[in-house]
Amino acid sequence: MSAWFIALLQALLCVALAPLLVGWVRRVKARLQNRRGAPLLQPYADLHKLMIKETRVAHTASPLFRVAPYIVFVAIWLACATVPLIALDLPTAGIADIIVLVGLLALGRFFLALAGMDVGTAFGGMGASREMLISALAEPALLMAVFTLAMTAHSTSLVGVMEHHLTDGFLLRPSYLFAFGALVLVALAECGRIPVDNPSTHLELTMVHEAMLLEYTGRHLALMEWAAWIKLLLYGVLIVNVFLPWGIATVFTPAALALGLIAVVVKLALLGAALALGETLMAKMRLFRVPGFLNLALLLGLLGLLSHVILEVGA
Amino acid sequence: MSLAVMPLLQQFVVLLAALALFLSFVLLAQTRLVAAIHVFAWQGALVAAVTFTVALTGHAGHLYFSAILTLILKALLIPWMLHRLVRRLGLERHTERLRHPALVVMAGVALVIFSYWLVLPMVEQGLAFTRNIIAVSLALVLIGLLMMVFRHQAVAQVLGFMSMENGLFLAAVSATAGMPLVVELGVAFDLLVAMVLFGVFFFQIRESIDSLDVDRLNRLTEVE
Amino acid sequence: MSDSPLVLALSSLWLALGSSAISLLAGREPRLLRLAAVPLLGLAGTAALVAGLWTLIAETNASAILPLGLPWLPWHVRLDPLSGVFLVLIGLVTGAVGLYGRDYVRHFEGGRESLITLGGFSGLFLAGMLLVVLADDAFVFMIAWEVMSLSSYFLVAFQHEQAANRRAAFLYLLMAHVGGLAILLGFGVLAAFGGGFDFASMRAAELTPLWAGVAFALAFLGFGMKAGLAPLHAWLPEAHPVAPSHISALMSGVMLKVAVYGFIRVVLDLNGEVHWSWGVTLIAVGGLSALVGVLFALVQTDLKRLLAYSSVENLGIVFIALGLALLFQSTGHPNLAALALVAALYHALNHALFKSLLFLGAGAILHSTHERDLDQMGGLLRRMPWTGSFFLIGCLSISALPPFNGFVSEWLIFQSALQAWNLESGVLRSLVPIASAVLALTGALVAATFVKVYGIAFLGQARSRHVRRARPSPKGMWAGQGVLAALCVLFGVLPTQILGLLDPVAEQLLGTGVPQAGANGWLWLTPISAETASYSAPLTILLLALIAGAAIWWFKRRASWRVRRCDPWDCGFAAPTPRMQYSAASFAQPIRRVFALLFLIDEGQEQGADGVTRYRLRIADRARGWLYLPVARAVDSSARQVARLQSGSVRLYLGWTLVTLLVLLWVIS
Amino acid sequence: MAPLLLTLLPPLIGGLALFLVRALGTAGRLNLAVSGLTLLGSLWLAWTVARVEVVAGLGFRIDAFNVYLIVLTAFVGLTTAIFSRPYMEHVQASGRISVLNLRLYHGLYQAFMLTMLVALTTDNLGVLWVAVEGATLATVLLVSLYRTPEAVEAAWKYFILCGVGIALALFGTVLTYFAAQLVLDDTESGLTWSVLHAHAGALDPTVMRIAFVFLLVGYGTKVGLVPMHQWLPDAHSEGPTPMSAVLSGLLLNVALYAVVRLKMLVDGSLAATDTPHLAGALLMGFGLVSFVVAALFLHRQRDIKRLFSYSSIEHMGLMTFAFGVGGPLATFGALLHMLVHSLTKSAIFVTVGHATHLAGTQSIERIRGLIRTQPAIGWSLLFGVVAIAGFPPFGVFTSEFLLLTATMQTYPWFTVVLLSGLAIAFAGLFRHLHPMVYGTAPEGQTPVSANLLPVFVHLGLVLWLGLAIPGFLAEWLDRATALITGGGVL
Repeated sequence: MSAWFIALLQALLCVALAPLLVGWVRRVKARLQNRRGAPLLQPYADLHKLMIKETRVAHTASPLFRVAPYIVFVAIWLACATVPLIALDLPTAGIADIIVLVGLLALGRFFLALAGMDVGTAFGGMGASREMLISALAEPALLMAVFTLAMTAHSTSLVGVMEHHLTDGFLLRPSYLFAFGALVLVALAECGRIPVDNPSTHLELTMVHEAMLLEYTGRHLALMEWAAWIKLLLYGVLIVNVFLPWGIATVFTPAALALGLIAVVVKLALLGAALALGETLMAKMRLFRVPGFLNLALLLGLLGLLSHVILEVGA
Repeated sequence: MSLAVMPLLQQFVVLLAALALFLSFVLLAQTRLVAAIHVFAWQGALVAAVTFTVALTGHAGHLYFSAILTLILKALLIPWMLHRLVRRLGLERHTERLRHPALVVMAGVALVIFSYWLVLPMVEQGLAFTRNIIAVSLALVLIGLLMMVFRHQAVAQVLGFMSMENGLFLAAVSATAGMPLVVELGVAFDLLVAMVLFGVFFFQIRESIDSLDVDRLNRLTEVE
Repeated sequence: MSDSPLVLALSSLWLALGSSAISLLAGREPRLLRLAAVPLLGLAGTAALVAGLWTLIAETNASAILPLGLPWLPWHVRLDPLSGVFLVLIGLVTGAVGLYGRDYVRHFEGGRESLITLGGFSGLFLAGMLLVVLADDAFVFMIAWEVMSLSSYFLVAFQHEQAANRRAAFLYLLMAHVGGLAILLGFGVLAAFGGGFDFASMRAAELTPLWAGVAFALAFLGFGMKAGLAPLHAWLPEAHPVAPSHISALMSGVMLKVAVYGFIRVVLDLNGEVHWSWGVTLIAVGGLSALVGVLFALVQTDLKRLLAYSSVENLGIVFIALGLALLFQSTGHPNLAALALVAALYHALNHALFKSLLFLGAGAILHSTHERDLDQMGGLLRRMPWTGSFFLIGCLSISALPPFNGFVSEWLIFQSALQAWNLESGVLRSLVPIASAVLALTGALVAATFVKVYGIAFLGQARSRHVRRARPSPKGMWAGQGVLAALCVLFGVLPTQILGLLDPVAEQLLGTGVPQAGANGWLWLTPISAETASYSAPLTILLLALIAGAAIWWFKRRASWRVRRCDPWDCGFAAPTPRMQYSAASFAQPIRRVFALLFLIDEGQEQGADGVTRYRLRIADRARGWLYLPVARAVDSSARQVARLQSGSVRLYLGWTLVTLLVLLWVIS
Repeated sequence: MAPLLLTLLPPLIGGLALFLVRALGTAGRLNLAVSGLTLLGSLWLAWTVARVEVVAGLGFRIDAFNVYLIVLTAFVGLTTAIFSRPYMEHVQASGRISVLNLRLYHGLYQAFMLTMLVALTTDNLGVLWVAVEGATLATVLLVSLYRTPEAVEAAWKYFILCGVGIALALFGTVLTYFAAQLVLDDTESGLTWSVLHAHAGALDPTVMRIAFVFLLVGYGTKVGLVPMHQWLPDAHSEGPTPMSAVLSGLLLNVALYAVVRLKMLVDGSLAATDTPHLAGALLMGFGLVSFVVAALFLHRQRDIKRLFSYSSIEHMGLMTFAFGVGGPLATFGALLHMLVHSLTKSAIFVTVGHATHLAGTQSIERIRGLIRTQPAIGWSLLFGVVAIAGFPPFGVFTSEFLLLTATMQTYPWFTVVLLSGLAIAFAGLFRHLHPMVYGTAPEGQTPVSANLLPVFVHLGLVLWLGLAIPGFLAEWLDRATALITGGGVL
C-alpha cells in the first residue's frame, strides 16, 4: 500500500518539479548570457496566470481541439509517473515498461500534432508536419538506445534496467556510452531544444513546437506548456537515473527517500546547467539539417545495440 | 543381295521403280506445266505397271484390280483433269523458272541418299528387295514434298502432291503386296475428291488473286 | 459435439453461397441486395465467428469429407485452432461489413453497374475465403484459393468504365494467378514426398532439406505475392482501392490475412522442419515491405490508395513476426517462437480490425462527398461526427498508440525481438535488433501518415464545396464502423484474454504456448516474465481516464470554464482561408525529401486546360520499372520472334513440315 | 451392332439428304434432328459398351477409349447444330453466302460428323486414315465458304498442309502394314488395330520407329502441333464460326486419338528395345513446344477467332505432352482434358460467333463493351475464357491439376515450364479479353438475338466436372486409362 502511496507522491512530484527545472534552465542560461533573467519560480507564475485567464477557441476549431490538451497532458504525465524518480521498484513501473513509455509519448505527440492542424491555419500544419518528421526519426533512435539497456538487463522495465545497473556496479560499457549519446540527442530533439528547435522564439518560419500551440490560450495553453515541461523533466530523469542510478531509494524508508530526492534534484540541476550551457554555445540548425542530426542519434543507438551484442555478450 | 540373284520379275520391278524415281526428278526440274503433267501421267503408268508385275509374281488376286485402278486414276483420269483445268485456266504456255534448278536437283539427290540410309538398318537381309523399293518410294514421297516446297505455282504444287501419292502407291504395292481392298478404294476415292476440289480451288484462287502463284497468298501473315 | 463447430462453419459457407444466389435475382428486384444478400453476408460472418470462437475455447479439432472433387481425392475439410483464429478474423470483419453494407450498397441501386455482379461475387468471395481456411487437402485449397482470387477480381473490375480500374483488375488477376501457380507447385513438392494431396499425408512427409527449402520458397513466393509483400506489391495499391469500399475492407482486412493463414499452414504445419535462413528471409522481406509500404502510404493523396499501401506495411510487420517465430523455432526456442507466432496472429487480427474500420470510414466519406482525394477534404469531423470519431480510433490503433490494439501486438513483437540475446549465433543476434529498428522507424512513420490523414481529412477547414456540404452517413454505416472501433479498443484493453484465445494455435503448431503471458492475472500482460516486461492496458486506460477526469473536474469548478469563440490568430496574419492550409502533399514533403531516393518523383508546374498553372506532383513506384516491365518486355519480344513461324507463305510451311520430318527421321535412327 | 448403326447412319443418310434440301429453315431443323439421332445412337452405344466391355464387328471396334469420344463428338455436334441454325440464317440474311453454298454447308456438316464418327469407331488403320482425310475434304470447302480472298487462301493452306500431312501419315500406315506382314500369317488383317495391338510386341521396332515418325508428323499436322500448325489459325479464323467450333472441339481430338492409338502400337513394339519410351518422348517434345509457342502467339493476335484457335493449339500441346508422359495419372488427366477442352472451346467459339455478330467484326480492337451492350454474351465469353485459362472451379483446372501432379512425380523440372507457359497463356488471353468485355460500348451497338443455350450447357458441364467428377464418368475414363497404360488410377 505504501508503495502505491509513494508512487502517487512521486507522480505528483514530477508535475511539481517540472516547472522548476525549466525555470532553472532559463535562469542559468540568462546568467550565461549576462542577463539577470526571470526569477527561478517564474514558470509557476506563468502557469497560474494562464489558468485563470479566459480561454479562447477559434470558430474553425473542432471538439478535438479542446480535448487535445487534456490528453496530451495526461499521456505525458502518465509516462512520467512510470519512471522511477526517487524510489526504485514502484507498482506503477509494472503498468508500463520503456516501450509503453515511448508509446505514451507518441500518443501525446499524435494529439499535439492533430491539435496543431485542427484550426486550419498554415502554421499549425507546418508545425505538425515538422514535428512528425522529427519524431519519425527520433523515435527509432530512442527505442534503439532503450533496447540497448533492455538487452543488457534482459528486461524492458525501467526498474529492471536500473536494478541491473546498480547490482553489477559501474562498468565501462561501450554500449551504454553510445546509448547515452543517442538518448541525449533524442532528448534535445524531442523536447524541442536548441539546436533542433528554439522554445523561446515565435519566429514564424523556424517554429516547430510553438507553431502547433499557436492557437491555444488560457488553460489549454497552460496544459500544453506544462506537458512540454514534464516531458523535459522526464527525459532528464531518464538520462540521469538510467545511466547514473546511484542514490535512488531502493527501500521505502524516509531517509532513503529523502536521499533519493536530493540525489535526483542535484543530478537534474547539473543536467539542466549542462543543457543551458549547450544552448548558449550552439545555434539552431536549419530544419533539413535535423535529419542528419537524428540519423547520428539512430546510428549511435544502433551501434550501442550492436556493440552490446557483439562486444559484451560475445558470440 | 545383288541384282543377279533376283528373279526376273523382281528385277523388272526394280527397273520400273528406278524409272519412276527418274521421272520424279524430271518432274522436279520440268518448267513447262503441260509437259510436267505428261511426265506425271507416265509416272502413274509406271506405278500401275509395277502393281501389275507384283500381281503376276504373287498370290494377291485383287492386285490386278488395283493395277487397273491405278492406271485409270493416275495415268489417265487425273492427268486428263489437270490438262483440262490447265486449258480452261489458259495456262498451256505457262512455264515456271526454278530459282536454282541445280541446287534443287542436288537436294533431291540428297533426299534419295537420305532415304536409302534411313531404311538400311530396317530389316534383315531376307527382304533387301522390298527394303530397296521402300527406299525408292520414300524418295518419291520426299521429292514430291520438295517439289511442293520449291514450286510456287498452284498446279505444280498439286503435281508434287500427286507424285507423293505415287510414291505411296509404289510403297504400298511393292512392299506389302497391296493394302486391303477397302483401303485401296477409300484412298482412291479420297484422291479423286481431292483432285476435284483442287480444280474448284484453282478457280477460287484465280478469282480472288487473279493468278495461281501461291506466293501471293500471303494476306494471313503475322510478321509485320 | 466436437464437430459441431465445423458444422456451423460449413453452414456459414452455405449462407455465403446463399447470399450470392439471392443476389442473382437482384437484377429484377434491386432491394433484394440490400435487404437479403448483404444481411446474409453478415449472418455468415457471425456464424463463422461463433464457430471460430467455439473451436478456440473448446480447443476442438474436427474434420469431415465432402462428397465432391476427384473420385480418389474428395474434398477434405478440417477445423483446428489455426483455422479457428482466422474464422474469427473473417467473421468479425464480415459481420461489421454486413451491418455497413446494407446502407452502402443502396447508392449502387439504379446505377449502371449490375447489382448481380456485386452481390453474387461478394458472396462467392466470402465463401472462397472461408473454404480456404477450412480446406484440408491441396485440391480443395487451390479451388477455394482461386475462387477467392477470381471473385475478388470481378469485384475489382466492378466499376470497369475507367480504364485504370480495368488495368488494375488485369494486373491483380495476373499476379494472383502466378501466385496461385507457385502455391500449386509448392503443394506438388510436398505431395511428391507425402504421397498424397491431403494435408494429413503432407504432414507425415519427410522432406530432404533441399526440397523443404524449395517448398518454402514456392509457398513464400505465392502467399507473399498475395499478401502484397515488397517488391511484388505493386498490384495491391492498384487493385484494392478500386473495389467498392466495403469490399476493399474485406480484401485489405481479410483476404491478405488468408494469405498469411496459407503461409502459416504450409510452412509451420505441413512443411515440418524449419531452417533458420527462412526466418532471416522473412524478416528481411518483411522489413523491406514495412518500410516501402509506409513510405509510399505517407506520400499518397488518394485516401484508399494510402490505406492499401499501409496494408503492405502491416503485412510486412506480420511477416517480420513470423520470421522471428521461424528463427526461434529453428534454433530450438519453441516458447519464444510461440510468443512471436502469437504476436503475428495478434497483429493480423488487429490489422484486420482497424484496416477494415479505416476502409469503411473512407467508404463513408466517399459515400457522402464522392471524394477520395485528401487534398479536397477537410473539416469532416464536424460534419460526420460519428465517422470522424471512429476513424480517429482507427488511426490511433494503426499508429500503435497505447492503449489501443495496434500497440499491444507491436509491443509483443518488440518483446520477442528483444529476446534475441537467447540466440547462439552472434550474427543472428545482431541482425534481429536491426529488424526491430526498422520496426520502430515504421511505427513512427505510420504515426506521421495517420496524423496527416486525420488532420487533412477531418480537421481544418473544407477544401472544396462538395466536402463542405457533406452529410452524416446513415446509421447502418456508422454502426458497422462502431462495432469495429469498439473491437479495436477491446483488443487493446484486454490483451491477456486475446492471448489466451490465440494460445491453442501455438500449442498446435509449436507444441508449446505462452502460458506465462497471463500468469499474473488478467490485469498484467507479462509475455516472458513479470521481471522482464509487463504492461497493464486496463490500468493505463484507467489512470488516463482518472487524471483527465480530475483535471476537467478541477477546471470545471472555476468560473472561466466557458470558452469564447473568436477568429484564429495565425500570428496575426489576415484571416486564414482554406487554401492556406497545409495540403496532404505539403505535409509529407519534409519526409519525402529525407527519403527521396526511394521514390520516382515527377514534380513541377503544368498548364491546366483552363489556362491556370498548377503544381504537379506524381510519385511512381520503382518496383514496376524494376520487376514488372522487364518481364512484360521479355514476353513481347519472344512473342515477336515466334511470330516468324506464321510467315504466311504456304511453301515455307511445307518446308517446316519437310524439315521436321527429316530431323525426326535423323533423330530416331 | 444396332446402336453403332444408329450412330453412323443418321449422318450418312442425313448428309446426303441435306445436299438436296433447298429451304434453309428446313435444312437447319433437319440438321438438328439428324444430330439429335446421332447423339441418341451414341448414348445407346455408350450404354452397350458400359455393359459389354467391347463392341466389335464389320471392322468396327468400340471400347472405353473411343466410346466417350464418340458421345462427346455427337454431343458437341448437336449443340453446335443448335447454334448454327440461327447463325447461318443470320449469315444468309447478311448476304455473305449463296443458297447453294448453304446447302453445301449443311450437307458437309453431316459429312464431317460422319467422317469423325467413322474415324473414331473403325478398327482399321487404313479406314482411319481414309476417314481423317475425308474430314479434311469435308471441311476444306466450308473454310472457303465466304469466298473472301482470305477465306480462299486459308482453305488452300489448310488443304495443302493437311493433304501433305495426311499423305505422310499414309506412308506411315503402309510401313506399319509392312511390319505387320512380317509377323502376321493372315495379311488381310494387317491393318486391324486390335490384331496389331495383340501382336505389338513382335512388330519390327526399326520399321515401327520410322512408321511412327511419319504417322506423328502426319496426324500431328491435323492435331495442330507446332511447327505443322500453321493451317489451324487461318482455317479457324476464316471459316464460318460453327465450323471453327467443331474443328477445335472435335477434329483435333480425333487426330490426337489416332496418334495415341498408334503410340500404343509403337510402345508395344519398342518395349524390348533400348529406347522403350521413344514415342512418349517425341510426344512430350512436340507437346511442350506447341504449348509454349502457342502461349506466346496469343500475345500478338488481332483477330478474336485466331486468338482462340491458338489457345486450342496450346491445349492440344498440353494433352499431347500428357499422353507423352504416360502413366495412369497423366493419361487420365489428358483424357479428362480432351473432354473439358472441347466442351469449353466449342462454347467459347459459339459465344465468339455471337460477339462478332454483335460487333460486326472479328478484329479485337473493334469489339468493345460486350457486357454493357449484352451482358449475357459478355459474361459467357468472360466465363468461357476463365474456364479455358484453367481457373477453378472449372474442369480444366482439374485436368491441369492432375497433369501437373503427374509431371511433378516423373519430370519435376518440366512443371516449371508448364507453369510459366500457363501464366504466359493466361496473360495473353486476358490482355485481349479485358477491353473486349469491359468498358463502355461504342455508339449504336445494339444487342442481337442470341441463343446461348449451348454455351450454358457446356460451361455448366465443365463446372460440374470441376466440382465433382461423377462416378460413372470417372470409371469410364479409368477404363480408358487402363486400356492405354495398362493400369488405372482408381
